[in-house]
Amino acid sequence: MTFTTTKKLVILSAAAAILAAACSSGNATTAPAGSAAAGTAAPAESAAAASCSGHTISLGGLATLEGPFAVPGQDSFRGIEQALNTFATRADKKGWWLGDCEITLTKEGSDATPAVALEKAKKLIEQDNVDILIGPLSGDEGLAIKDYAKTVPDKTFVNGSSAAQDTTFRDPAPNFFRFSTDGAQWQAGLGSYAYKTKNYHNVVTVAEDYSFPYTQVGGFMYEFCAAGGHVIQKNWVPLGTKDYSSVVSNIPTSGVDAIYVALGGSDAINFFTQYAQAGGKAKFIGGSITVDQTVLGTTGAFQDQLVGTITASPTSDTANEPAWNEYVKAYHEQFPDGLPYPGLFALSYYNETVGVLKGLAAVNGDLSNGQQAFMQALAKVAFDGPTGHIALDQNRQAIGPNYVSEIQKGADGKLAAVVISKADNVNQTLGLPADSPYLAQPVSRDFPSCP
Amino acid sequence: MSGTAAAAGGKAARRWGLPLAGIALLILYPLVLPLLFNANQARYWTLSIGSQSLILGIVALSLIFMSGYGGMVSLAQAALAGFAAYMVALMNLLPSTTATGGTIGLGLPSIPSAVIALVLATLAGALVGAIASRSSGIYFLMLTLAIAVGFFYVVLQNYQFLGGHIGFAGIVGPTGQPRQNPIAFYYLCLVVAGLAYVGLRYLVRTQLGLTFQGIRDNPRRMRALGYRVSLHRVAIFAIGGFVAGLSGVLGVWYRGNISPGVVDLSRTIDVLIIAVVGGLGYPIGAFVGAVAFLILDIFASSVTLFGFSFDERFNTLIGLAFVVIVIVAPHGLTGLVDRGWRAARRRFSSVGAPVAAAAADVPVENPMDAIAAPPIDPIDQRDPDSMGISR
Amino acid sequence: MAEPVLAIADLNVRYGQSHILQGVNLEVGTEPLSLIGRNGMGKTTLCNAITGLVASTGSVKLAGVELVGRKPHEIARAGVGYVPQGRRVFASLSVEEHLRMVAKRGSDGWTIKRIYELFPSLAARKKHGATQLSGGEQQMLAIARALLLRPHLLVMDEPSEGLAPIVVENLIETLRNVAKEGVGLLLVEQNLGVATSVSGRIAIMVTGLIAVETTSAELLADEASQRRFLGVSSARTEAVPASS
Amino acid sequence: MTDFLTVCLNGVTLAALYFIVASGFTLIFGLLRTTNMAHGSLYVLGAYVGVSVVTITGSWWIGLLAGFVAVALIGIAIHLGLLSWMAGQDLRQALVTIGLSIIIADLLLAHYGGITYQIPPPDFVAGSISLPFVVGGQYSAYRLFMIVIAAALGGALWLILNRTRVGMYIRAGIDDRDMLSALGVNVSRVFLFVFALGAGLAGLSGVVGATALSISPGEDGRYLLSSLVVVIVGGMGSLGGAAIGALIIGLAEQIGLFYAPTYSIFITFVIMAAVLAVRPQGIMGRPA
Amino acid sequence: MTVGSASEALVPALQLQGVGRRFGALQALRDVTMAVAPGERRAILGPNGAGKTTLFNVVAGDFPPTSGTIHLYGTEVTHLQPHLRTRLGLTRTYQNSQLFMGLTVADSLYLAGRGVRGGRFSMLRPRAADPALVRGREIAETVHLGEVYDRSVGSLSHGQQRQLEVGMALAGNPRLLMLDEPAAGLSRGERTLLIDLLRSLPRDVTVILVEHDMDVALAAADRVTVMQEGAIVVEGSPDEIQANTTVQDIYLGHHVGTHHG
Repeated sequence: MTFTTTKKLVILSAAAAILAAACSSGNATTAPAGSAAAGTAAPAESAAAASCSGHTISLGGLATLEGPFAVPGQDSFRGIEQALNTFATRADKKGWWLGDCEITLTKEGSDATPAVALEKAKKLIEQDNVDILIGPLSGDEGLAIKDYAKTVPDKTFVNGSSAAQDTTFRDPAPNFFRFSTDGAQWQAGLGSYAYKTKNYHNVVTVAEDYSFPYTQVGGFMYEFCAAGGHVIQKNWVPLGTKDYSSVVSNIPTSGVDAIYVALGGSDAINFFTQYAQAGGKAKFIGGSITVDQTVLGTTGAFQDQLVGTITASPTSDTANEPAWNEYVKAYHEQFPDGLPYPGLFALSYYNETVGVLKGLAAVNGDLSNGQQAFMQALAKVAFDGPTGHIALDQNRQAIGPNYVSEIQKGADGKLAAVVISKADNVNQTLGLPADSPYLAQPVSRDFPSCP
Repeated sequence: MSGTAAAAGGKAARRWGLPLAGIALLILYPLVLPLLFNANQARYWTLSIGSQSLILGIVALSLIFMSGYGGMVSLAQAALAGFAAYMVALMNLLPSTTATGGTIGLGLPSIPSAVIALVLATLAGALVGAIASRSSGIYFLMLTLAIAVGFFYVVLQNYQFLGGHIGFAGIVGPTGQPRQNPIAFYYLCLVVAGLAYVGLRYLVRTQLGLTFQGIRDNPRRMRALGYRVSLHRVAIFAIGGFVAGLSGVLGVWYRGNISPGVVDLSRTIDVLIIAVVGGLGYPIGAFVGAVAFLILDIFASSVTLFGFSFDERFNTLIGLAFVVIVIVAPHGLTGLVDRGWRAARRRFSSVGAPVAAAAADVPVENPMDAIAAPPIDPIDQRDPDSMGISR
Repeated sequence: MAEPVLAIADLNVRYGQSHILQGVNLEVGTEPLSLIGRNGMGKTTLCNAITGLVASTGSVKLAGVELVGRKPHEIARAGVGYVPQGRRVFASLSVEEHLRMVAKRGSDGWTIKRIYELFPSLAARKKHGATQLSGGEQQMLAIARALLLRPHLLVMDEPSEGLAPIVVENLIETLRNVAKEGVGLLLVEQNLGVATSVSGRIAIMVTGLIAVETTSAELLADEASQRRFLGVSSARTEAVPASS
Repeated sequence: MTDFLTVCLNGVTLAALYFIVASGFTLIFGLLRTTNMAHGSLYVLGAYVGVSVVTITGSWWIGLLAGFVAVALIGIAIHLGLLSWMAGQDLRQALVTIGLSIIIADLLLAHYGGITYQIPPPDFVAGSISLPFVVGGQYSAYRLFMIVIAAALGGALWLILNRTRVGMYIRAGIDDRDMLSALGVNVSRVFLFVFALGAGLAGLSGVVGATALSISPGEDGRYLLSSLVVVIVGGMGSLGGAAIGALIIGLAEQIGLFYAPTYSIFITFVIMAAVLAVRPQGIMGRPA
Repeated sequence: MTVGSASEALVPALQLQGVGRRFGALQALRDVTMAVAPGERRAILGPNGAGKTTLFNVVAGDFPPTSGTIHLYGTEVTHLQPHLRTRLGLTRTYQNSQLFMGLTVADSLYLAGRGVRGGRFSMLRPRAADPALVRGREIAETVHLGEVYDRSVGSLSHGQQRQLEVGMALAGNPRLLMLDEPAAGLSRGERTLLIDLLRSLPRDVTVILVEHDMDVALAAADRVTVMQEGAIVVEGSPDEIQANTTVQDIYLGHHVGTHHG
């Protein structure tokens, strides 16, 4: 669409209808990277669903493409495409196929705000008419999409990497599925490890002031508090804060064994830099996106201090398991310009898409009757992903593996996260009984609490 | 609007023909869509394009009203709309306890909620006016921008009463879920937008409206004629707040939820872009700009220009389009059409193509002209006795 | 015969719909010329047109060089010094800075040193901010500033405005001296006394046109013209009965 | 007490950064009456240039210089190509620069991606130095160094404005630009110089800021806003006002972050609204 | 409007007592004391920069005096806001027309009349019988703008704009009308019309007039005040003023020595 067409449309809204056809046909429908890339993956599953009746199955992908999460957002789409390239190709035809049904993917980018995510989701569902929406990326976006999903019962919503607890834990939507674990599950094993092995008894937290960090801090505290630890101070930093110097000043200089930091990307770098510059000496415990490649790869005075930092996450670059290695190899082959390792976001979107393909295969691509059969099949899907076994609970929430890692300096002098332990089949309550006092309220600024 | 059309002579037909055609088009729009699209797409074009343009158009209209008739380019309008949306949520939601212990929600029906929200938005507008109306020009622009951003940070951080980063969900308007009944919601928006437009067009011919224009042109003289200018400026803001509030109420019903993203900096800039692209000098430009903006925003990622795909660089395209419009068409798209229309009319005395309802729109003062305007008294402009003041 | 210092031919200025200057023709030679007229007749606009501060059509030639269409700074560099109405000294600059800012290199013509000799009171207050000066001193500074450009022509807009009589006398003395230096002088005045004291030739402007060119002596003798063109009279006129 | 002193020092060092950013903005506004809404984008641009140059050369100082020069050149292009054609139309200029900022941000995202970059500080201020009165007894040397940079820049700008011929032109141009041109000064060239200087300062501040904090997409809006708030509070077009405004805002942000973190940013805007309600032209501003 | 009552006649329409105004270093007004009787026509003369317009601005309330008091028909208004002075019956014109360039003549005159009549916040369209509208129409005829009643102010000629300037001041039914150089820039014919207009004003309107044009000033004034450098130099009847040599010196600059030529 050129600018002149816009103008015409503005002038005469009757033309809108005609133009609509032009625009809707011009959507960004992405074909796979090509047979060369796809050829390396085994087209294992497509044969199983050979009886699909030849209609088109339309997938919508929603991730963040603006702002600080733009890079993870791009990696998220790689996750979707990798799953399709691996499980939905045919030797005889280009494109993605489930048997005789072609699968198309329409992508939309948000800016990590619920408002825009919702608008883009509406566009995908209503204008682009996708059957299944995969996304979004961040926590509050997910909560908004879950609410929207309730109003569109005949479409299937599959999470992206959004990890707020309440997307599935409280008041779930019947047509919303999450094959990735949530932000609390991502901390499984960390609290016990910090208390029992590292002997951290008094911890201060520093985290951003919104739902995802609440979930992360909560997940850490479920285990840490239960083990007898004390979180003596919580610093909730307003979104958008860049200068952490006064947050640093607020951290007690004695009586603190470690600082739990749940900040992402540039914020983590800013905090670590300023903490180091202020001469701080405490050890760190990291949230799932706190000590990632960006942080470890950034040179700075804080580097030495990061050695010994413990963190937990559903993925580990150095897991060295066969399934993981195969997944990483395929990622590098398909996306030569990708990140050094497929990150948390790529893996989440990958697992979600794999789940969708398994579900579709189970019903032979049948999406009729308001997708009822498909959704029932999808709820029963379980598979072995790159990191381990994934199954859904009664709220359609994943039960899956989780890693605890520690930052160590490698032989080459570079920092890397080394796996300490892996927990399989982590459920959404982290093993706590349903009537546990820690689950009595949604996680928030003040809950849970063990000062 | 007019019964004259029925009894129309040729002249009346010419005067009312275009607006009536435009109105008919707007009314028929959602009814025609199902003939062209499948149900989902028709719904999308009814709601996400149709209703949303009207909703965005109303808030841009409030900005155009304030700049055109009040001489004040206010960037606080998106925030005022958001304020009304939040108020609707607080009135409408069932009482509940937030995680931090605050109690929110009065559980009122949707219409009383909206009425209260509009009253509060009007008051909030007046309050902003009381703060901002002492400054003028570019200072005013920046001050209202800062007020808007300040409001954003309040709602972003307040979990006790305003829902913080997540905001509130589950707000339902009088027509129910827009998705369930898109056409009803579209007409609701159309009626509100029409009333706002006609109301403002009427207002400018009233005593109060004339007063506003007098203040825009020459506040000093208005003071000397016995008007309390500061009070009238507050009144302009109150009306601007009311109109922006209408947009906020419809917006929260449209989305069903409200979150800080609706009042952030980019949304504030969006409203300015809509008003400028549509034409700051034309009330109808608010809606023209909204349609253009939405189309560009939604479809920019599928644009290919000179062989370059804007797939991922759609923001560059939006920025370029905006800069080009500001440079080549300071009166926006409506101004462009208006000028073309007048030129065409001059050339062919008969009525030509049904170019635009815009041509029937009366241009108001465009603040972008103010700069190029000649000094008030062209001859020997300097006032010798007032020299002491400026020195 | 040499080119006149300033030759204006058919000069027009329009602001929107107003036609302010309606074809002005005027010449200034080595003799000073005073331009008088009531408020609102376009005198200041003429000054602005000469100095390039407003757009005009027609011709303004400085010693044969066309000025119309050139930018103000080019016109100033070509040799037009401007002493505007109300002095317009820069509030942020000291006296010394005013002079240093425009002073040219070299010792020919006007230098800061000579200015201080001409206006000793400026020398005494060189560190003062320009707006701390009295009205007369500000006027001197405005003139000094223009002189340092070493202009061929000095355009002065109501220099006597708001000055005490004793200061006005000094001013007149100064202007006569400047004129003797060979600088062309176009003096716009409302004060008939000042105008006639400085220059022998007088042009009268009425609504955007030069209505009359005459000599000082003739104008002083012609009460009717004074009243007609200036709205004032230098002598008692027949009593106009006040309405009652 | 050490808490409070530390927080105040944090505020002052942040103020130093804000002053460096806002000085270019206020300079441009003061003379040209142009509200350069792309100032934040120029900041980010300078930071990225700094990142690239420091990576290649390894020298922070060369990076600083490169940030200044590159962005000053961009500023010249913007002024000659766009803004000088609409001189005096302040609203239109503001709108054009808003459009530019959208484009610049997007192109930078395309080239540098969403990754966070940080510029390592020069060696002599890389660590911390001991200060007895702050929390922990240690304070970041670079943050203190920022105060030195801000003071040096402020001093240099003061000297340019008050001790050079072009400085006299600038001050005179702020007072009465028509009269200045009638004195033979090519005012448009002075304007160009000032715009280039102001843009260059934005670029330079980007390098300084990316060293103290970091640089990533989205920072443009942040620094545009902080510049706006600083100069609105301090008074548009006044260097001293920018210094006072930066101090007030820097202190308010850090004290707020310490004592009332939830509303720290909001407090800044309350201060701004309060100042303007009493003095619409800002603390040091002249009446509009 | 009624003719001033007997008691009102005793009170000056305008009473200035020791009024001074300073702008930084500049003393624009010095100790101005004057009284203008109800119904009087007073002209204020003086060279440029004498403080005439500053005097108007102080009386109208654009800024307060730095010293002294101002009474309007016996009411102290020294620190009263401008719009309240207008509602007390004081209106003025400006040397540089202060008009509403985006409005029509009709709207301008209507607004001018509405300002002192209340209903300023009415959200109704003016009725045809609205007194402010009716009065505006009358005024338009009075100031010879009847033919351009519906034209936009920006399209008027300079002379018409000057007439509108006066018309807008009249529309407020003033008790005290202050005219700042109403004849500036007018052609000869237009000036004659202006003099006629001033003469035709009802005698219960007090008029203060700053004018350079002595014809206009003397034709319209009962008494004349001459100012210089912010102070009153002399006050008297037109005849006295014309005969006064000080005035001639000040006003015409005749004290400056011999003439050329």
